[in-house]
Amino acid sequence: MLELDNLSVRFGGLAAVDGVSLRVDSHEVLGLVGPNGAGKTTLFNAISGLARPAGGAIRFNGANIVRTPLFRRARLGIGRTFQIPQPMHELTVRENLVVAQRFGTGRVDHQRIAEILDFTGLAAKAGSDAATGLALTELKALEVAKALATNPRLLLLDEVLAGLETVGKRRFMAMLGELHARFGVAMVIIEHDIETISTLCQRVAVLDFGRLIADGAPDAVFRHPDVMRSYTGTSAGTSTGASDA
Amino acid sequence: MLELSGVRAGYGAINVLWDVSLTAAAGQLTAIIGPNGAGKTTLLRAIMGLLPLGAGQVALDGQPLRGAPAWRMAELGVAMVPEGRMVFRDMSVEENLIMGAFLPAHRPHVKARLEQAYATFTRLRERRRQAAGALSGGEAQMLALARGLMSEPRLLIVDEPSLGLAPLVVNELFNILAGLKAAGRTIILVEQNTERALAIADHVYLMQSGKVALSRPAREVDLEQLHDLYFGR
Amino acid sequence: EEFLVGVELPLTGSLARVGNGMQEGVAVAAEVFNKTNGKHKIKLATVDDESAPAKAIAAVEKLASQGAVAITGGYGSNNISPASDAANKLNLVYMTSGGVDDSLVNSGRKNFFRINNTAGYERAVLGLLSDLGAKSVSIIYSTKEATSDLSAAVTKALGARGVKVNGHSFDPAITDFKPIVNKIKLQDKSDVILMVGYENDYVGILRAARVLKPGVKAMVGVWSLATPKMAAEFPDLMPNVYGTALLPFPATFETADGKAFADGYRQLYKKEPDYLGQFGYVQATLLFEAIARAADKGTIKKGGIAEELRKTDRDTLIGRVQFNANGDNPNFVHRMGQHQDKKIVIVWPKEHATGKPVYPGLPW
Amino acid sequence: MTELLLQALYSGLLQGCSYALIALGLALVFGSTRVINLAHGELVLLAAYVAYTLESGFGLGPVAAIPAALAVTCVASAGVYGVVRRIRQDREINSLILTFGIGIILTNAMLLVWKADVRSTSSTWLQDAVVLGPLYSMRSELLFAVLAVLLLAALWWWLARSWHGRALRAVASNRDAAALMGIRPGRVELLSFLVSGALAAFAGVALYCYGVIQPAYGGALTIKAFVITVLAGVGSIPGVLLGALLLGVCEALTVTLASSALQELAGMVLFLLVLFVLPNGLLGTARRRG
Amino acid sequence: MTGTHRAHRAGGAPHARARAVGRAAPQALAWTGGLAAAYLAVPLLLGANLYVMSLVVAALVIACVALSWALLGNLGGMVSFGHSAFFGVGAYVSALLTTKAGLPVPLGMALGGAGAVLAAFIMLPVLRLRGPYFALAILACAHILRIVATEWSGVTGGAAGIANIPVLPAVFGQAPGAKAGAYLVMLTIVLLFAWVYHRIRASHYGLALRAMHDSEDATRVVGVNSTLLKGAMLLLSAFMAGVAGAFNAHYINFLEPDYAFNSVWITVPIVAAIFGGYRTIAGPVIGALVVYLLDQLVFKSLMPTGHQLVLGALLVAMMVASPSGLLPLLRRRGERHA
Ligand SMILES: Nc1ncnc2c1ncn2[C@@H]1O[C@H](COP(=O)(O)OP(=O)(O)OP(=O)(O)O)[C@@H](O)[C@H]1O
Ligand SMILES: Nc1ncnc2c1ncn2[C@@H]1O[C@H](COP(=O)(O)OP(=O)(O)OP(=O)(O)O)[C@@H](O)[C@H]1O
Ligand SMILES: [Mg+2]
Ligand SMILES: [Mg+2]
Repeated sequence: MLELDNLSVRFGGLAAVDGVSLRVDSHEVLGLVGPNGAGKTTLFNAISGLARPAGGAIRFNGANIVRTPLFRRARLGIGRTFQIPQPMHELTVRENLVVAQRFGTGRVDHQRIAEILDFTGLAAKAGSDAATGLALTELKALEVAKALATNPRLLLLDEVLAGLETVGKRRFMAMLGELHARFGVAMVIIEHDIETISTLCQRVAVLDFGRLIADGAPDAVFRHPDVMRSYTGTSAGTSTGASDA
Repeated sequence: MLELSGVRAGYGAINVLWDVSLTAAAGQLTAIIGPNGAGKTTLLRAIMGLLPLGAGQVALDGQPLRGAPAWRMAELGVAMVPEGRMVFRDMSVEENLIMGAFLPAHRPHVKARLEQAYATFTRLRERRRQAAGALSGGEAQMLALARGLMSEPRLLIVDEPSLGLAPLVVNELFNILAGLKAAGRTIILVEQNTERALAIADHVYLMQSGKVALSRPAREVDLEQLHDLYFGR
Repeated sequence: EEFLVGVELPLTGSLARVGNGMQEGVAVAAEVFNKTNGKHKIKLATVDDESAPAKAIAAVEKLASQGAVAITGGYGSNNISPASDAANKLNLVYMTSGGVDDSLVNSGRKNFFRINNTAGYERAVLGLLSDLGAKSVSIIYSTKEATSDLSAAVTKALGARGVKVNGHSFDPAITDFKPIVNKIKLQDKSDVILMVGYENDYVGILRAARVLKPGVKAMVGVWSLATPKMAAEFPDLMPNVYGTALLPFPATFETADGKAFADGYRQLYKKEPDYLGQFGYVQATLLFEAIARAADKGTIKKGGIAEELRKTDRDTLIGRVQFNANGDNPNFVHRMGQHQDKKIVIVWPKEHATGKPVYPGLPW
Repeated sequence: MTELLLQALYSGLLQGCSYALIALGLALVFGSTRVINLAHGELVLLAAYVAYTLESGFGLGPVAAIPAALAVTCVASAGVYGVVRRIRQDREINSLILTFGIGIILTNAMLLVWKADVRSTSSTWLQDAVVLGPLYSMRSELLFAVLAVLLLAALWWWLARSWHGRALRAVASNRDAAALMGIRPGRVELLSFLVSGALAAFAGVALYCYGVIQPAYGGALTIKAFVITVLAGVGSIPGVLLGALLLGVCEALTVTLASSALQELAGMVLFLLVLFVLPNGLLGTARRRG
Repeated sequence: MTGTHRAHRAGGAPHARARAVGRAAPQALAWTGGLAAAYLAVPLLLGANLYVMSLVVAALVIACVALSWALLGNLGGMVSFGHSAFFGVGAYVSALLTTKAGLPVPLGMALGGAGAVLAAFIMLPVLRLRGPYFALAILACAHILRIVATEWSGVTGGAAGIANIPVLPAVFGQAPGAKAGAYLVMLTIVLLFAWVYHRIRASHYGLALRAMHDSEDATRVVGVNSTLLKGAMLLLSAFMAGVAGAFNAHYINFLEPDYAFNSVWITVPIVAAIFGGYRTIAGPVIGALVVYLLDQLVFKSLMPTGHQLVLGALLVAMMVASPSGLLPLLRRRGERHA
């Protein structure tokens, strides 16, 4: 479904994403991890069209979308959330979803919006101002809700679970799992919590200094010496001893 | 050291905190935990004078603060690492750090503390000339933390510091907090990572729906039981 | 019998200065008229048009609603044109000296009268330049309407006489004239610099010239330049500068009319009269007299004022005034004065001259 | 031709310095509070009229009038802040009309007090020519150009290096976070208005020394200052000098090589060109997205 | 339920809409009454008083530009300092087409609007700019156009301008060019534009436009073509200002570059719009009428030459008392009493 081919993004002299090649199949949930500043968010920005790649290709369902304007990428089915939540400030929560749905799918379906609100736990806040009435975690839920409203085929989730309490997090993870199971939405999830990633994802890719340093099953990847050194630290690593790939 | 009694606060017409009373003893690490939306951030903002108090009293070292504005709190040696980072986006990383030592008393130590910050967060040294607004999420979080430490505050208030940090850095973070505590500083920590928070806390408050649901020394807290309370809302 | 005359003038906004100057003249005219004409009295109602066309229309209409029998005033063609249209629709005479644009008199407004025009300025400037024998002239003129019109007319006439002309138009917003003057100094090398602008422009140009010292023989300007005020305010910039002037300074008012004006003016405003006051005085006096005559005949309501104005033929402070079918004053010829020793000497035309031109003569 | 161009360049640079002086105060307040002070031109003019009053009434030279002008404009500028600070929501746009209103008040007050006449200094010393080889200028222009550059350098240093300057930028960037550092946002903003008022005083006296003043000029001054501020890149002090010089030189060259009627046109075209190539101004920084 | 804490924010539309539903009946009544008063009572009562009528017409012209400015500011999120560009182009196009090509005045006015749209179309690259950069870039365009109108004298008549521009046609039995007729024409234009504005704002496009404020990236990643929408708003806004300019040219019957592109065509409408409440539709119109008429009828008679001083003081007081404008202020008062 999504194919990155030798993709690079630069800021001045800094190669924030450096020759990354990566595939995401439809129905797949891919975890994307890496130290802070590794280039994960920048990679999302490139895929969704907010950052202009310095080189390489982004293929979505076979077509190179590097030159496709970002609003059209949304209509193609790429939905994303922002790590630092960016609600549409002047609107209420519900209106945020109406805009996302109307322009992401071309239609407005109030039933579906109500569903999404329920799903993300925002029903009680539907009438609140997005800019001033929400706590940080609610803003993150809104990020997901907006992305869902566009009926994405591929969902790019940037640390949406960070800061959630244990229970809330479980609920949210269940929600993502259901989304994946029911609608077959492919996902790329950025998250720093190894447990979460291991639970949600069949596959994990690791970025460091903009480069892909590992890609594979969670267990294997989190035991990779490079990953342990730069990311998890020696004490980390999760569960049972599946051997290296 | 810090004492709250009957504090109410909120946003405009919406009240969030309902008669919150708590104490943070000097030299101790007081952890405040609780579900999302419980009002932890609101509480910290109210303490720091970023939100007006609707009722109640905040006292520092026994002196009532009477709604002292944030800058006054800084003068009293209280620093906060706010949720949502709040870095100075248009200023460079280094300038952000320098601002952490804005008050005249700290200025002579800027150089030394900068070195210290860079030593702890090497990533920041690499990005020192970059505008803070262009940092990655985790880098910005590190910056907010390091900036808060620049004034070597008597009382450090930290709101979800581990948010967005890579595991390696989270380890480092808790080491730093433990170190600060060992050095005799007073800390109020709001953290979603209960397990790790409890490990270094002296006293724990659990907040729920704007109220204090539980107050207990950390060693008496049973994590399982605590989670039951979470469910119980 | 008392008649209300409406005065519509810019007292604020960009034209505030000239508007106030003209208003003083009109006020003096009413004073003098009421003192000398036993039978009729004139009462003035003034409305500020704020230098804006829409407000000029409203001002005329307001004055009409208050019962004004005629309107006088107006400054700038963009304000006068719509204001006089409004007056025309209301069948009110509109009398002005604030707009020299030819389109004002060529648009078939039957109640429009004015005592001055571009042609009169043009003749004065041309007369002086040919008296001085200038072989080449550099004209610095503002792109505003009246200034570019006058400069175009002068350019054409000078060209016809074989005088070399270099035109330099400038945007009214500019304040630094050194680049223009420098061009004249190094490229044009003309005999005379002719400035067609307003007070602030003159000051800017003269200052630039004083610094750069181009090799010209005379600095000539038009309105608002050869005035006692400029002499007093800018003593170092004015010596030997030419400009249009109705009267020498100190003024010697020979006619009874002139004396009455000067005395009235000094009494009311405690200062020396200037040219704006003189124009205002003349336009208002002619209008008041026409009103008085029409009142005597009982034709005020029946277009009598315009009729009487058309019959005007009178010597005034600005020379003989008559009105042609368009309401223009074909006799209008301005005079040229020169700043000499803090005085203003009329140097053209010969018959009104009070002194000889100093040529070559420069402020520096 | 070279002589012509040299002089044009020289005049343009001097004119640019005077633009910079006028723009500096506006740029400072804009950069540090995001308030576009549409009354800035009037403040400059007010200083000029103070100089005029002292010269015509008490025979004091314009340069000697600087302290009085400073006092008046600083108080006026602080007054502007006193009103602006009462606006809490949508400050960027609401302060527009607020300061516009203050501008109207000042313009009309000046009209009532000083009348609509054109005023300028009568000091010949200030207006005399200073000749440097083939280059001619007015003495006052040269003096104030030097002053402008000095003030600019001082301001730049102050903003970049001093604690006050840093506090100013911190408040502009995030008020709450600045307060957490111990900065008093209200005080810091007042300070930037005061400094802006002081800069207006110098600009006004300078204007009075080499130009002419009229109560209606304030608006045009504000626009010029604003254009340069934006050309510079919001918040950039060196940008102000660069932008002002560029504008001054571009205008002077247009007059020399084409026509003075096109001077304003050239300035505006330059402005647009720069913005199209550098959407954040000459020395402005882009913000991160995403 | 959230009404109370939302009330302090500048008139959010959803809020207003929620209220509108609750008060549909009285509001329809108010609308009918207002329209009847505007179309019948005003010309009948004031028609004879040319002075007041010409003030009202002038205020309506400002109202039209204010509306156009507010549309761009509120929906497009773009503050412009250069609407005089569109006003002037509209005026010139219509004046030239009617005087030189002899087109009828209504057609000329429509084409004047179209001319302004064309000018805006050429300016579209300014959409790349934000905030003050955009505001001043448009102003620069206005300056450039003024100078072009001055220098391109072969077509525009140069600084001398165009005189004897044809008057407005007869409407509703009024003589051609009569004041009451002009009033009715301008009133209709303003109401029409307000209606269009309202329709857009109430549509999903309006929602998307509002969403773009401060959150353009967030809006684009959900599929909104923000450039297209903003561009459309710029063109529409230009059209409205252009028609206002064209109307004014036929009303004043005279045009010159300084006047057509004068900065008052932007400063006064901005003042009016913000004063009335630029986030609302009625705000700019009411603001224009209130500010202009108060200034001319009341302040001017109190203080013939310095009355603008009072106006300035009023603006300052207004901003301190209710930064979001007059209408939100009145609404809040109303709510408190209700
Ligand atoms: N600016 C605001 N305006 C209105 N309500 C707010 C605002 N910020 C937060 N709230 C509300 O106040 C309540 C408490 O929020 P707060 O941010 O204090 O929670 P928290 O305990 O810090 O949660 P979290 O774990 O998500 O950070 C929430 O219901 C939230 O919706
Ligand atoms: N606009 C920009 N200008 C300069 N550098 C930038 C810009 N945007 C990002 N960077 C840098 O690029 C690097 C990658 O940033 P990115 O946000 O992709 O990191 P990340 O992997 O998402 O990190 P985190 O886990 O902390 O969110 C960082 O070092 C950041 O400082
Ligand atoms: Mg990131
Ligand atoms: Mg919180």
